[in-house]
Parts: sequence; structure tokens; C-alpha cells
Amino acid sequence: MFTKPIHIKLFFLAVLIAALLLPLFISDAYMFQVVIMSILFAIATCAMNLIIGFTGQASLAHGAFFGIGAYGVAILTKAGVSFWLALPAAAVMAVLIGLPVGLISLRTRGHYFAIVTLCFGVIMWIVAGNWIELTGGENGIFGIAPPGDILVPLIGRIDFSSQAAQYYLALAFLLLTLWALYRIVYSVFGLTFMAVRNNEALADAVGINTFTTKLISFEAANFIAALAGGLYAIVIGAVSPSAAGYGLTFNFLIYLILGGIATLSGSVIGAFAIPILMESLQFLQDYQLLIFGALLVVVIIYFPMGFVGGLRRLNQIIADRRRRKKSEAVHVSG
Amino acid sequence: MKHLILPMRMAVIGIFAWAALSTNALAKDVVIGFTGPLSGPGAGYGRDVLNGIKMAADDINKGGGITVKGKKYTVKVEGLDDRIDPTIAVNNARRLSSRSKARVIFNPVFNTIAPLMQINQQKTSQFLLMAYSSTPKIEQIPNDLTVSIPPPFTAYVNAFCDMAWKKGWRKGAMMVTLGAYGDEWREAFKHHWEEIGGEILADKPANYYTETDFSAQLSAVIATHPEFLLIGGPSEPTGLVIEQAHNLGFNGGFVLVDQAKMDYIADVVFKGDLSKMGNVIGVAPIVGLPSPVIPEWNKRYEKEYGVHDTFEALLNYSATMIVVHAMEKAGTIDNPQAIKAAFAKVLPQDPTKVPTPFIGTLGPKLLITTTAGEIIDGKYTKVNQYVWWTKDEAAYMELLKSIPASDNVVTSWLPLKGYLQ
Amino acid sequence: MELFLQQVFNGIMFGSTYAIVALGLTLVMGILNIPNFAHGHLYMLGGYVTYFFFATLGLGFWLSLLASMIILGMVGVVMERVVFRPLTGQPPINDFIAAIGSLVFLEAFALAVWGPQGLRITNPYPETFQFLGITMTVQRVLVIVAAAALIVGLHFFMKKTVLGATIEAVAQNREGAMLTGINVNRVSAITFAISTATAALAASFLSPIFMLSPSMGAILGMKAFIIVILGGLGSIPGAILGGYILGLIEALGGGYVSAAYKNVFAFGALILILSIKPTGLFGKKEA
Amino acid sequence: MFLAKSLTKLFDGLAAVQDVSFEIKQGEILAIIGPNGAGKSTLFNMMTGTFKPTSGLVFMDGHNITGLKPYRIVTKGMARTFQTTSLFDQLRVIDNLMIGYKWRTGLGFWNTLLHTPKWKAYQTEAFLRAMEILEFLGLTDKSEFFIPALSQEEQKRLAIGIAMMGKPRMLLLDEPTGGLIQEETDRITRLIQRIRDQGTTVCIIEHKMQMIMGLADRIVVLNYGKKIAEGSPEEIKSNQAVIEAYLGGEVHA
Repeated sequence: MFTKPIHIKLFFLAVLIAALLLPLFISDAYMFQVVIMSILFAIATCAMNLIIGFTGQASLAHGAFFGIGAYGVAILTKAGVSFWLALPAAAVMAVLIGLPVGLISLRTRGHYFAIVTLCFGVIMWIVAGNWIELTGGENGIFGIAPPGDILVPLIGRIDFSSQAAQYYLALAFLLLTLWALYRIVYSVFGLTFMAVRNNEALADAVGINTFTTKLISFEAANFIAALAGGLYAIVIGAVSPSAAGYGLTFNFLIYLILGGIATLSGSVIGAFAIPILMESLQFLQDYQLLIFGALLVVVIIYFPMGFVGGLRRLNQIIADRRRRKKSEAVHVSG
Repeated sequence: MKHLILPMRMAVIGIFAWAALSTNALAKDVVIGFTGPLSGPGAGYGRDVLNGIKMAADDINKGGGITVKGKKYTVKVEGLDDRIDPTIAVNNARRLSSRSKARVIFNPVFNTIAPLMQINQQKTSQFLLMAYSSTPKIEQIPNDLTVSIPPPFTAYVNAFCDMAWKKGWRKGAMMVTLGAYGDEWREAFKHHWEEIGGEILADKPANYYTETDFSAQLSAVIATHPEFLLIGGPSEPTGLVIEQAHNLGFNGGFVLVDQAKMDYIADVVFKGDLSKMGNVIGVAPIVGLPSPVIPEWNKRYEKEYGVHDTFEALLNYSATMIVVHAMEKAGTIDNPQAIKAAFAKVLPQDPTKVPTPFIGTLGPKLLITTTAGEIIDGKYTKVNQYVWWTKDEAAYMELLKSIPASDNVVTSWLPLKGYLQ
Repeated sequence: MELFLQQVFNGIMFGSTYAIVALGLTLVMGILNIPNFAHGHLYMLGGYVTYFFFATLGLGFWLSLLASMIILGMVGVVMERVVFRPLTGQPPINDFIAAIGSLVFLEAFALAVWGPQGLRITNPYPETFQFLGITMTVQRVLVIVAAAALIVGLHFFMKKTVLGATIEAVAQNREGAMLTGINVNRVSAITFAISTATAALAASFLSPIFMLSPSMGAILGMKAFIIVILGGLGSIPGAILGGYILGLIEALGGGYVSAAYKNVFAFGALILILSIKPTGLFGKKEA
Repeated sequence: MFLAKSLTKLFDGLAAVQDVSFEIKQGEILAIIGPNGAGKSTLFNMMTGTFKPTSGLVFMDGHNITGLKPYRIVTKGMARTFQTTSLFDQLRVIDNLMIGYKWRTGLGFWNTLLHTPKWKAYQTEAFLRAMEILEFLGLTDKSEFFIPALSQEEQKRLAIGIAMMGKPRMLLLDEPTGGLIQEETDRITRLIQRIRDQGTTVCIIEHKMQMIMGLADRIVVLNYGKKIAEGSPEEIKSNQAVIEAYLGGEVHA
């Protein structure tokens, strides 16, 4: 009932192999960096997709939870905790902090929910900039060491200060995220998220506890966002309030919408395409943001469902037409 | 799900097309990189820094460029905007070092300096990081390829305290900008001021970057009846604070943190009317600096860039000069270690050629005197110049010879803990 | 006591600005259902346009103010037509993205035209006077008076004019209004124009006191959003009350407790109020 | 099986429903009728937990379910549809149905993430139930369609199907044939009869008198928020108060 045709599976396999082999073709530290960061942003955007895209609750505190992951890993590793412990711990921390936030903000709906979560996000951002003892204030926490070398059978020693190792680490988490989201989204349980987004009253009437559903989605998104943030901390090596800011939330939102909301591949495509677009607009210098702002408006007008959504819509129109023709043919013969 | 093939394919094509667009610097150029805020808050500051670097490159190129191992090179400056976002800053630095082969990169904000110090020693993309930030935190991170340009702000703290004390001020109140820099400043100032016997009556920081009306905090600090206010952040809002304090009936003096420049405020905010500023202690006005080339430099700078000159532009101008001359002396344009090692050979700089000459190096720090100035009754007074790194009088007297002097400048020794050699 | 009064005065002045800016936003958000996150940036643009007429062309303060309101009104019409009207029928989150695109554009535009350095127009009324032991400047009093005048004016406009009644009708029932022959598109354009013109008005009054910079609209825009939600979406009295509440919270919190956490008070108050009343102070029951 | 005891709902002090009591018996079709604004929907919403009654009690199988949230009431064996056809219009027909079965299963977060054996069993169970309902509705060939591609009538059927998914013992239908033409109405009527024949009790709100008279076993009539009559279709037809409330002729319209 939720299985994909074989050629799609083969295509994803090909993409996976390409992704695994990519480091062989990138010799350039710059492109490597952009790709690694895009993977991290893709993870966070996928998480945002869960709560905004699939569950329909515009959580604008997402950047703050990314920040909790980043600060969590930074603080714990600085205190001597191994990265491999610090990362899940930071993510659990995000879930714990997310609980009161969710309990309060999920009482509101629509624009109200967006603004309440934005407020929570801004508050956490301000706290990050001012709780000097814990977060280092505006300077943040710097000199965060990458995870220690680990010994892997067959491959040998992995040194995480190299870009290739960071790439595979990030890729592994992206695949893990996509795997988890795939399982959730293409299931009856995932349908309840979409049911809440689509028609909350009806979902309620058919026995779905909408509040709990939203809370689970919110918390799962926070958990994953924090994982992405934790990875960010070791890739960048320094964490300052901008890693927890609302600017980050807006970036994720742009990736999400332009890539294609409520589609798994859309988040990934958005998180790759937009930063790469921004990088390639660097030559415009002072006019970079001018052009980007205008582009954003034009794209949202002409591709309201984003890139993947647009293609999907096209596909659907064609399929519907074909189906209609077929049923007409049946009527004629019958 | 066929529809997914197209986007994926296009994304892959996109990545490779973009990769193919790599632009290598021309063979005869030596690229100096810059990443910093050129838009958003801090844009003015970032542009001042970049302008200084650009002007140095122009001056070098006008003189025929540099000669390294017999080959002639033109200095090319590539400046990228990072909006103080660490992600973009790292991308920019990678881009500058991988694509443009820049081996020297300037950055003016600690939040982006720290992540750059994480990557500048990686074998695949080494570069010399020219960090323009006065926080001592830079020296806490071990890094052989970082140079910090400005004097530590604590040198200013000591200098300003010294001047304020001599004026007879005892009771102060603080309303400094929020943020890392402001936090460090007010803490250091409070500590030092109380150490020498002064008193701080109130401490109400304000956000100079996002707020523009300071009356709430100002009323609170003024209500404690201080003799002077320690204020400052970026220059323009600092000017506003002075004006608003006067409007609220404050008649005391002001001490400005080193980010705020009194001449800039006087010229830009008060349109040159010094009398509107009251009594002010702060970083010396540029016109008061001892170097003979200052007036000419000033004029050229303002003509070229259409903005008031600042210390940021001056010090980065001088630092860029050090870098390119060190390249000549080291005989390499792409070995950052060798370039840094050659700094010693081009220092001290000649005050008749460079407006703000550096004297030497101390660990990762370039050494330059701190200069403090004052406005009394609508006029600039003489400039105080402080040597802060010599550990004894004798070393100071020895150093005096290489320090620029003029009739308008009083030089003295103000040892700064942690930096004495 | 004097200190307290001074803070209250400052709070009222802040609040006046917030009220005007939020008023414009609540019109657009409540009536057109457009979460115009770029509202703060329109305010910023209004300030720069006033600067252009006042400082660059040398017009007087009041003329510049008028010119700025007219130009921003036109900007509002254009923005509604070009950016938001094509998005009709799309999910609100798309309006939000378009608004982010617009604000990025506006900020980059101001940066390109006027540069990053702060600009300010000379204060036309810099005189200070003492009242109840607190110091005031005429310009600041003017801000408060202008805000009050605008609020009263807008109230009469909405209640006593045909156009105002039409706008209200559209706000209450868009489809219904369309059926009675109201040209909804025209009403949308006019509402947007009023919204942006009031932002320009606020910016004009404040530009002698505050520095203009391309990024100044961001935090104000966010606060306006918060006030609109605080007061209840589309509620004019809510926006006004919310504006003054926020101004006072900030002034008192910033003056007495901690400036660093000043915005935490403001945003925290919103969370508190919404956790008690999920649709804001004057919100309709089910939004 | 179901009992409403002096239900009252006040909106801003005005009574939308006042002191209404009635009973629904196992296996019958009970219709609630009344002119527009009589309080039918408000009554319905109180029965299903959407509104909390200002006063009065609701019982299901002798259990007090007053004030329970709608999603809890469903688990007591009562399902409902909405007046304006309410579907998950962004999803496919089959998805719409499967959502309706979720509460009966243990398809939670962890089961789904880990694909436990339980998950597999439940997922199959839900799918089979959906296929069963599709066949019952006569929509088997449209299971992959998105909602907008369905006809008005098909949508109405699907809405009933979603409510049926969770195997309710009592079904509450809010104007199931609103906006349909006679032919379609007849088909829906037959569907409702088949539902009842399967043993499900039905409570229905309807405007169409003719249809109700033929379908219902008993009728409750509301006017101005009060119950003015209760009885078999024949009794209602001849009830003076009802005729007056409908201004005479309309009952037969």
C-alpha cells in the first residue's frame, strides 16, 4: 500500500551510491564545505518538514532547537564528555526543553502558534547571548574538538578533523533521518500527522488525539534539529548565538518551501539548492541579497508548492488526464 | 514517483555545473582575502576594514606591485560578505583559499574568527588569519597561523581610567553596548576603575545595534548622579546616546569604549560641532595622530570611499602593508608560515610611509601604541600615546626611538598585565 | 518616583511607536490575512524616504513626512499587487516566505542606495522642558501626540466613512462582501496603502530621534507581529493596547531589571498572555 | 444504548439548546429534525463531545460520557460525520479511510519507527478494513484517487465510510445528503439502510422530510432549542406543534 515502484527504488539507490562516492570527485575544500553544511541543513530542514510540512504547525522555534543541540554538544564536549554521548544527550535535552514549549504553544493555532514559537525561539536566542557562564555569551563557545578518532574494522582509523570523515558522518545522519521520516510518513501513524494538518476537527472526530499527535511531531522535529545542531558544533568548531537564532529558522523555512513542502526529497533539494544558489550569487556582491529577495518572491509566486511539489503537481495533472481518458474509453465501450 | 528523477538529475547537474565554474585567480595576482559583515548589522564596520585593505593594495599596485623572487605581482583584494554568520564565513574562507588561492585572509569579528581558527591550519587549505578583534580571547586559542591586529582593549581601559582619574572624576555609571565585546569592556573597566579607587554607581547595558532610543536605560543611570558615563558601541548610536543624555539633563562627562570614535561622532552625528559633545575621553581623533602622512591619507581615503575614515581602516591598511612586504621578504606568496615568520623583518613600520605604524610582534599580536584623546570645552586636547607591552622603564626608553612622535602627542608608559615582555 | 515617571514617559513614547506600526500590520493581517513580516522593513524604508526629502532635497519636516507617506502608500499598493495578490489562495506560509523575500530585498535596497552607515535627520524640535520633574523633548511629546491623533483619526475613518465601513465588511466576511458588489481587490490595495503609509508616518516622526539603518526594521517588525498577536489578530484596539503594554514592559523592565533581557520580558509577556488566552486579548473565539 | 438527559447549551447567555432529553435504541434509525437554527447541530456537537454542555448529561451504554473529548468518545463506539462534507482532501481515498482505523490499533511512534511485528499486523488489519469499507461504499476502483477527483456523492459516501472504519456501534450523520439531487439522495438512503441492517445504530440530522419519513424509525423534532415532539414518522406528521413550527405545508414538501 505504501511501496514504491522498482525504478524509483533503483533511482534512489543510484543517488545513494553517488553520494557515497562523492568525496572521490571533490578535491576542493570549498565545495566540500558547502556540501557538508548543506547536509546538516538538510537534516534540520527534514525535521522542520515533519512539524510544518506534514503536521501543518508552523513552528518557528526550530533554529533554537538546532541551537540547543549545538550548545549541548559544545558544552558537554568541553566538559570532557565524548561526542558520541554528548550528541544524543543534547538531542534529549532539546526534547526536554521542547516539552514545556510544546505544552504551552500547541494550545494555540495557526498564526498564533507561529508567533508563540517564534517568541520562544527569540527568547532562547537571547538567553544564549546573555547566559555568559553557560554559553559564553555573544562570544559563544569556541575551540570545540571534533570527535576523537575511532577504529572501524576494514576501514581503519577515522580522523574526524578531515572533511571526508565529517562528510560521511553528516551523510550517515541524513540517511538515518530520511530513513526514520520515510517510515513515519508512509504509515498509518504518519497519516495521522497529515490528518491533523488537513482537518483537525475531523481527525479529532475519528479518534485521533490531535494534541498528542502534534506534540509527538514537534518533539521528533526538535530531536532531529538538535542532532543537526550537534553536528554543526563539531564541523564549525565554534558555537555562538547565531547558531540558535531566528535567522536560521527562516533559512530552513526557505529551503523547505522552495524545495517542496511535505515531500521528503524537497527538503533535501532545498537545503542543497539554496545555499549553492547563494554561493553562486556571491559575484553580485552588494546586489546579492537584492536579487535573492526578488527571486524568492518570484519563485514562491510561480512555484507555490516548491520545486518537488511543482513536479508532483505536473505529474498528477498528467495522470488524472490519462485516467479520465481511460474511464471515458470504458464508458464508450460499456 | 517518476517525478523525482528530474529534480534529482537537475540537482546533480547543478552541482557539477557549479563546480565547473571555478574561477582561478590570474597567475600574476596575489590575492588577499577578506570575509566580514558587508550587510546587516556591523556592515559599516566591515566595510571600513575592507576599505583599509583595499586602499593598501591600491597603494602597493600604484607603486608597481610587489616583487617576490624576482617575479612581479599585483595585489588583488577579494572581499566576501559573511553577515557575521560562522557558516558563511567558513564557506567564504574555504572559497578564498581553494578557489582564489588566497593564503592571507582578514576577518574582523570574533564570532567568525573562532571558527576560522578551526580550519586555517588544515593541510588542505592553510591560510594566515589576520584577525581584527581586540578581545584577548584570540590569544587563548593556540593557533600558529593567526595574527591579531588591534591593541588589546584592556590597554584602552587602563588608559581611559588613567585619564579620567587625573581629571578628578570618581563616580561613574556605565551604559555600554550589549554583546560579547561590550560585556568584556564593562567588566574590565569596572574591575580596573574600582581597583584604582573609583566607584561605579550603575551598570545598564543597552543594545546599540538594534535599539535607537536609549532613554529608558539613560534615565536609570543618570538618576544615580554620576560624574561621568562610560558609553559606547558603534559610533553613530554612541553619538545618539550623548545627545539623549544631554536632553535628559545630564551635564557630566563621557568615556567612550574603543569601538566608538569621538572624531567620527563629532563629524557625522554633530556635523563637526564639538561643543555639543561635552567632555569626552576616548580613542584619539585621527587628525591628532603623530604620523606626518595622516592628513594626506585622510583626504585620499575620504575621497576614494566617500565615508569618514576610522581606526579600522587605518590599522588594516597598515596590517596589509605588513603582509605584502613580508611576502617579499619571505620570498613566497603561498606559504603562510613563512609569510608570518617574515613579519619581524618588516617591523617596525616607517611612520613617514604608514599612518599608523606597527612596532613589532608579541606572540600572535601585532604591537602598536594605544592612543587616547579628549574633548574639553569643544576642543580636542593633546593626544596621549601609551606603550603597554614593555616590562620596564629601560625597555620603554629604548623603544621610544622607533615610536612616532609630534608636538601634539604625549607619550607615556602604561604596562599592561599579561602582555609584558 | 521621578525615575519611575521618566520610565513611564519613555514607555508611552515607545508604546506610541509600537501602536502605530502594529496598527498598520493588524489591518493587513486581520483584513487581508497576509502575515506581512516585511512590515518593519517598510517602516525602515519610510524613514529613508523621509530622509531623502528632508536631508537630500531639503524639504521641510512636515512636507517630507507627507511625501514619505504618499510614496510608501504607493509602495504598499505595488507590493500588494505584485507580491501578495498573486499568492491569493495559497497557504499562509507562502505569504510568509514572500514577505521574507520582500524584506531581504528592501534591506538590500536600502543598503545599496543609502549605505550601511547610520543616517539621521536633524531634529526639528530639539527643545527640552521639565514636567513633573521629568525631562522631555518636544519631538518626543510630538510622537505621543501624533500617535494619539492617528489612532483617533483611524477610528473615525473606520467608523464614520463609507470606505472604512467597506474595509470592515471585507474583514468580517470576504466572500459576503464580494457578493454585495464590493471590489475586494481595490479594498485590499487601499488597506495596504493605509498600512504602509502609517508605517512611514511612524518612521518620519522617529527619524529625528533615531538613527536610520538598513537593518533597523527587523526587530521592530517582529515586535509589531507580536503586538498584533497579543492584541488579537485584526483587532485595532488590541493592537493599540498591545503596543502601549509592550512599550511600558520594555521601558520598566529595561530600566529596572536588565536591558539584556528586555526583549525577554516583552516576548515572555506574549507567551504568558497567549497561554491564558490563546487568541489574544481581543481575539475572536476561534481564529 | 444512548441517552441524552436534559442537555442545555448557552452561548453568551442565550440558549441554543434547552433541556433536551431523548433516547436512542439499539438498532434503530433516529432522526433529529427541525427548522434552521433549531439547535440540531449544537445538540449533535454536544453528543459527540465537540461542545461541552452547559448542563445535562450524555450516556453511552450506561456510561457517562459527558465532557469527554471527541477522540475519546469515538472509542466508546460512537462515530460522526459533519454537515459540510468533511474529508482529508489532501490525501487519497484509501488514506482517508485508514486514518479512521488508527485508534483501534497500537500504531504509535515507536512501533512505526521500528517496524515491529505488531506494526505489521496492525497495518495489514487497517488495510483490510479499508478495503472492506471501500467495497461496501462501492469505491474500490477509486482507492488511489485524491478527494477532489471524486463526485459530490462519492465524497459524502466516503465521509460515512471514514466514520464506519472504526466499527462504531452508533453512527451520527449530520445531513448526509445535503446538496445532493434526488437520485443521489436515494442511493445514500439505501447505504444508510444497509448500515443499519449490519447492526449499527444510526442517528441522523436531516432537512429532507420525504427521505426522513421513509427512513427513520423514530423522529425527534426541535424548535428554538427545545424538543417539541418525539415519535414515529406517522405521529410526527400529524403532530400539531410540528406542523406549526414548519408553517403547515412544509412538512410534506
